[in-house]
Amino acid sequence: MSLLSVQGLTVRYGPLEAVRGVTFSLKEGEALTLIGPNGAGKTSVLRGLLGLAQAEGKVFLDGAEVRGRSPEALLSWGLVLVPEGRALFPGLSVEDNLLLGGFTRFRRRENLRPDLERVYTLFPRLLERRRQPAGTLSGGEQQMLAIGRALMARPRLLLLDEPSLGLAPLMVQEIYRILGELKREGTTLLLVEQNAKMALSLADRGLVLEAGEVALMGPAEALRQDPKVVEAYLGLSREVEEG
Amino acid sequence: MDATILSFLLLDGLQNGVVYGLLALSLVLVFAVTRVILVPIGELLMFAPLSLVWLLEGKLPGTLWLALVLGGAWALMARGRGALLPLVGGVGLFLLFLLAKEVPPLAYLAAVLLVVYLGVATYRVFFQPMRGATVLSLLIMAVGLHVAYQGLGLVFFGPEQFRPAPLLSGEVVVGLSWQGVLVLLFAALSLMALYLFFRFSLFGKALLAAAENRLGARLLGIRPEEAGMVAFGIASLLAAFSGLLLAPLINAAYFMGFMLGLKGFVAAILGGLASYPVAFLGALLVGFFESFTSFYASAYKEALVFLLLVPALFYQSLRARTVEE
Amino acid sequence: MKRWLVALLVLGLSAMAQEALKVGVVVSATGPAASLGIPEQNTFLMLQEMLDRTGGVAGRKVQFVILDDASDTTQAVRNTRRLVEEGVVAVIGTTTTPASLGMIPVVAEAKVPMISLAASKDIIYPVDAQRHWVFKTPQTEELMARAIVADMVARGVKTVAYIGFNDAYGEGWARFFEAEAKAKGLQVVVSERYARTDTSVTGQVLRIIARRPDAVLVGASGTPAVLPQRTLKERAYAGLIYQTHGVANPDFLRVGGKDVEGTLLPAGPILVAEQLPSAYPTKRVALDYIQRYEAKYGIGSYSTFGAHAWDAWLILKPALERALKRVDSAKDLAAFRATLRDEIEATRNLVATHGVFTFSKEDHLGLRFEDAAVMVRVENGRWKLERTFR
Amino acid sequence: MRYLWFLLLLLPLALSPFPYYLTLLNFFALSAMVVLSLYVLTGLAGMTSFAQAAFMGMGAYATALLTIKAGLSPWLGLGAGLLFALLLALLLGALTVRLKGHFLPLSTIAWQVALYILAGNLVGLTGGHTGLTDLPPIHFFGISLDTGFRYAFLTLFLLVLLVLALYNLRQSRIGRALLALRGDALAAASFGVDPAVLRLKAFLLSGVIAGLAGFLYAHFLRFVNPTPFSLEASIKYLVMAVAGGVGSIPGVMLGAAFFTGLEDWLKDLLPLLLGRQGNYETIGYGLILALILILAPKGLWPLVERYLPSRDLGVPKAEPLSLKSPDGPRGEVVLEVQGLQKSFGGLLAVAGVSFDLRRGEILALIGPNGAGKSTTFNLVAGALLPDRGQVRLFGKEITGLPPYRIHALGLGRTFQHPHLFLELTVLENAALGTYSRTRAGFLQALLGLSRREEERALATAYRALKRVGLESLALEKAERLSVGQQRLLEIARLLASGAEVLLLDEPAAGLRAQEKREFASLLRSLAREGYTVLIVDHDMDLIMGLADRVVVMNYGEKIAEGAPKEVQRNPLVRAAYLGEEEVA
Repeated sequence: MSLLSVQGLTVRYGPLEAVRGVTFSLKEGEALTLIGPNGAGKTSVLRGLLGLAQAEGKVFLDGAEVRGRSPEALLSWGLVLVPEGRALFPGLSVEDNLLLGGFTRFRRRENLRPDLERVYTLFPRLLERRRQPAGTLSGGEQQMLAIGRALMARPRLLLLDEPSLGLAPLMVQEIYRILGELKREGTTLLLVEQNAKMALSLADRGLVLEAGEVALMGPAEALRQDPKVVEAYLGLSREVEEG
Repeated sequence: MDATILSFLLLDGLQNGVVYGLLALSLVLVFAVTRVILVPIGELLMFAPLSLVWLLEGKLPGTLWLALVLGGAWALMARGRGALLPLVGGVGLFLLFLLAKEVPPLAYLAAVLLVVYLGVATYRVFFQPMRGATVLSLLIMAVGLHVAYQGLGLVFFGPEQFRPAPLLSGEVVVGLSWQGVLVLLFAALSLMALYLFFRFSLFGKALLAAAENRLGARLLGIRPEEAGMVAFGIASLLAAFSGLLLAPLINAAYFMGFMLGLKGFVAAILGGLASYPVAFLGALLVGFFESFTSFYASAYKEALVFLLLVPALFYQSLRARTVEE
Repeated sequence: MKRWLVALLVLGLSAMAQEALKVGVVVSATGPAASLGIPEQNTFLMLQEMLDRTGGVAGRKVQFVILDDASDTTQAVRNTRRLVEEGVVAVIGTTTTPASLGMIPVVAEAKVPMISLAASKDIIYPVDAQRHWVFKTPQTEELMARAIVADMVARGVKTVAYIGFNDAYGEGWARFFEAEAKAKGLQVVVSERYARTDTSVTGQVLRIIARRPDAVLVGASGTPAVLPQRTLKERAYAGLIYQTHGVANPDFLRVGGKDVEGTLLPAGPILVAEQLPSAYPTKRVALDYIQRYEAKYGIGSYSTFGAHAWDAWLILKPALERALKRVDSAKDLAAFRATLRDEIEATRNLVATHGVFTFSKEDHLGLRFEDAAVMVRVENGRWKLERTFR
Repeated sequence: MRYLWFLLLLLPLALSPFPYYLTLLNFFALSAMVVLSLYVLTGLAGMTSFAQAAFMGMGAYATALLTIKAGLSPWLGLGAGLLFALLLALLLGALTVRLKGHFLPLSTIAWQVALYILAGNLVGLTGGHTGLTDLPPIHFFGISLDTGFRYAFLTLFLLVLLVLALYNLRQSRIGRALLALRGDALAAASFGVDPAVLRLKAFLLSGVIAGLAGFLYAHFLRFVNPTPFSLEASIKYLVMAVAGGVGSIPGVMLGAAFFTGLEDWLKDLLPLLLGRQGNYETIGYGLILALILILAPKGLWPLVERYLPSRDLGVPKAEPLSLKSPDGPRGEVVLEVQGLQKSFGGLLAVAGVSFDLRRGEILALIGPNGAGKSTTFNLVAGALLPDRGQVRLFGKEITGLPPYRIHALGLGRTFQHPHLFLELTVLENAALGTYSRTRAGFLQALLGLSRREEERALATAYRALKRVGLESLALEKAERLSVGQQRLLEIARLLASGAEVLLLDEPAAGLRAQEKREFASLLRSLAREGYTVLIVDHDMDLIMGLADRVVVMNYGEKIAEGAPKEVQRNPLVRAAYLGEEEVA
């Protein structure tokens, strides 16, 4: 049984359809990546999934249909999003940001210390800066913090929206190294990326989105070799017709 | 002016300033979390001592019925398990009021809880359904509530002032009563409590987080409506205590709240509606400024106090970064 | 559409109550002047009950149409026009000076007599084409200031400070008191303002104390008048403290407590009706009012403001009776209103709670200083008659 | 249609048996004028003021002083009143319209309170809190307007004129520019609107309208004192406007009518319901306001409007404005960018980028996310100030000029996310482009003198819509367009503006394959006509088939420049895009 199954997801902004009838599913421990150029509707898929945008279609978690989607409700199931732009709390310290990641668990009186230590082991840089306000971190560190914060909620399924956006190449590699580590530890990942090569190197399967629709879906390795993917990004072969 | 007058004016400014400060902190907190400029905070502040006076005279104040009606509306809107809090709270409040007639310690407690319950119910009934509205609409709503609550205040408590007995009577030195000391102490204590709450409690941090980045907070399971309720709760709690402590010094009446709230608001704006320490310092500044202008030009005092805003607004507007695409 | 319906409703109601004489009342039952307006409103409610019981005036029912102006000029004007349209024979009100001033052009235009319940002399002076229609019952600030200054002079006061509301009330008192004081050789050393909603007047009081005046006059009404006085006490001010008749209600004593002991104030004689010498002309009428008011609203509940309203009715009632004999109000309302005005102006030696009213073409206040003002002192939490001016 | 407002003038006749309702009618008209001033300020210009009553006060006191103290005619008082309100607005506006966000409304609170206290305390001048009595009635051709009946004709007549003038304003270039400014100052500025100046003018107009209401108020009551000009009064007008629907003229009028009637209605009703007299109006008033805000957050009017037939404006038929079509030798350098540099905080977003743009070419600026393309773009368009470097347009230095100045020189831009005004029609959106090619000012717009020019502007916009193939949607609201159509509309707006150099920021994002092809062919044909295009995009598919030359950026630097084919083979470019191992 798949952990997450999305059927016919359509996302609207007013009269605009940003996503049309997207269907996919995700097994436990698997990593799936959603790739595609800007404006293809990748982020909208996540927003629709979490109930942050007006959406139609069915979403199943552990085989049970989710009704009344809201980020808060999905969070308690273990669906955690690292949003584009990271949505950190810039005025709060790094450690406070992390602790707030475990806010719902804290309310259930769970101890957050072990998780905090785990995040610090994964991201030693955050440990160095734990007293600093999050707003003073560099882009890469902020991305680490955003991922670390999400981990504090003990996600069963971690959604990441463009984790490499605006980062230096070394930092991107570092982030992906850590995502790889999480994957090995068994976290299920749904990764939205523009950086196709990078994303496909990590994911088991990939899904190419074009203008709000699924253009291609398949194992990551196959997509990596697929000339169409390269083409979608670099336009190497196709010529635009004169008209 | 000689040193004695100077010291009296400073003391006076301090005492007024800390109260504006507490209101300013409440306003900043509520604004940061919910984008509501809580105009009726002055009415909440006045409801506490007036309800107390009624209780001490063995009467049930009209504010109780107001709170219960709003609580009922809240329960209806929340439905399901969410209705438990307003229902249990309402019943508890009612029982407490029955017990607290002419029993001073209970009456103080009842007055505080009443105002807190009323504050939270106000948020749930009036502001929460408007989430997503513009700041202007929320402000107009707050103004409407101020008008309605002030009208209700007149119906419940009549047009005159009331002066509950001070908790501590007498003067420490000339110019400073023990009750005034109590106000200062309470202000210091609440500042400390707020500091500790925001510095060390994860709930406090969650509130700050909700104010800094709503989306980020939602994604972590910090519900905006809960954050709003807590913010309103804290604001009403501060208002209730300030009202109870202040009433023996200033004489409470239904019409007294608006100006207090407005001055707190001036202070909150001096702090850019964002910074707690600056807002509090701004409040002290307003207090001192008011004290000195009432000495030098009492007729133009309010005008001068409000014009204090203009340079502050300019400074903040210049500092605010141009909004990019 | 709705307006039409309301209008029709109003017309319908007035048709049904064809018999009743309508008297319009505007009071400030809410807003800053509510502490004055509410006893006035209570008085009219009480009067309505009495009239319903006794059958009205000269066999005609009387209906008071009471509207609240929230102490706001615009609202007062709207109310007045509304009352005029509802066919009232006269308008009584309103509580505050600016709102009363605003009502004058309206009643003059509609040619309806009006009896104001507000303080200022401007309302009835000079009696020009518009004020032709306007009378008032409360003592003017000028009259009361005369009482205060006379008392001050008698007590050997040389220098005096003033602190009053930053509104029409405080302003009117500043104007007339300062003029009267100067005329009688007193020196007004400082004149301060504060707001009803102020929580502290320390700055103003420090400034007053620094000038060491022999006496301080607080130009404020209701319980907010307590604050300056208490602050003066706290700062150990030893001179005399005067208040105005605006504080003459029980709440002032309740909130003021010990702090207002020894306060001197001018007031209508009704405030100390029981203590008046039995020869005092208004004593009986005043006691009658107090007894009725307390019977309805509780012992100790009466204030002098409600008595202004009562006086207005005392003036209006005989005028109505006389006018009814001359003109049929149902046939010609305009003529009746004009006649009623003439009859009000014809009032002579009418003993009321605050004094004896004698109107004339030039005088629409009609009070004589000697009857209308007494000096009162607060003693043991009660009003104590200090002196009369007879 | 709009002349139906003159029917309001029948109301005094209908209500003449009920003087009280004439009074209400007068008060309605006065309130309506003040809320119309808020319509200009809030509804059109997007500013909020808590000081409208203070402007009223200016009008009222000016005429009171002139007529009482100097014995002059009320008509001189009117002039003085408007002048004083204008001066006050000029002073406050100059000091405050540049304030951002909620700072502006907050500062108006300060002014309002201060002016109220001033009016109350300058006893010698204003009569203090007691006020000034005995204002003379207004005379009109020998008729004394001293009754509510006669006065209602004056107030309603002026009100209707005002309504018509404001309709004119709304339908003019100024109205469009104001709405654009409210929604998106940057987009407005990129079409030649100077935000600060236009806002100030709106502030002045709003102040004068409120001043007029104040003048009428004073001569209606024939008495002035500070209370009607207090903060509470200002708030009341704002409440009326917001509850009625501040975004439209009928909305604010409805608000004024509703709340003028409501209070009186509550006065009748509540005592009946509660069996007690008095005191309850304010409570009911507050609660009803709360209810409106919860149930109809945009005000009452949008609820009503749904049931009204919408009117069809028709397609403009006038002669379009004569725009000079792009000419000049092809290949001539039109835009020169040299050594542009910009950093945000510590981050160097653009590190010394230079390139030329030649007439008639399509130059693409590409690079991965975060490469600094958009920043470069905004530096060129004037939306950002460069730290270093120069930009020259047609040989003229434009570095650091504000967007509205740059636009006037012939450069137009689109936005990454289309900056359209969704509540306006497609045609109006396109017509916004003509702003800097048209001249009518506030006064002409109000008086309806700019109709001819306006028709030509609309015709120009329509022609531009035709050019991009959107003419069939011209009268639809822009919110109904798909992303692709929105992009086309932005192009149409550019064409209507007469710009020759078109800067397009990710114009293909969100388009479907077919739409992209059509879009590309449109751009190519524009280039053939002599337009010059700089395009920033991610979509290599589009760019490679479209651009004549490509400039590739990464990490704020230009890493390659040349024909598409060359660039595609560049290893640096491949590395940057596909994350292939970097070739050092």
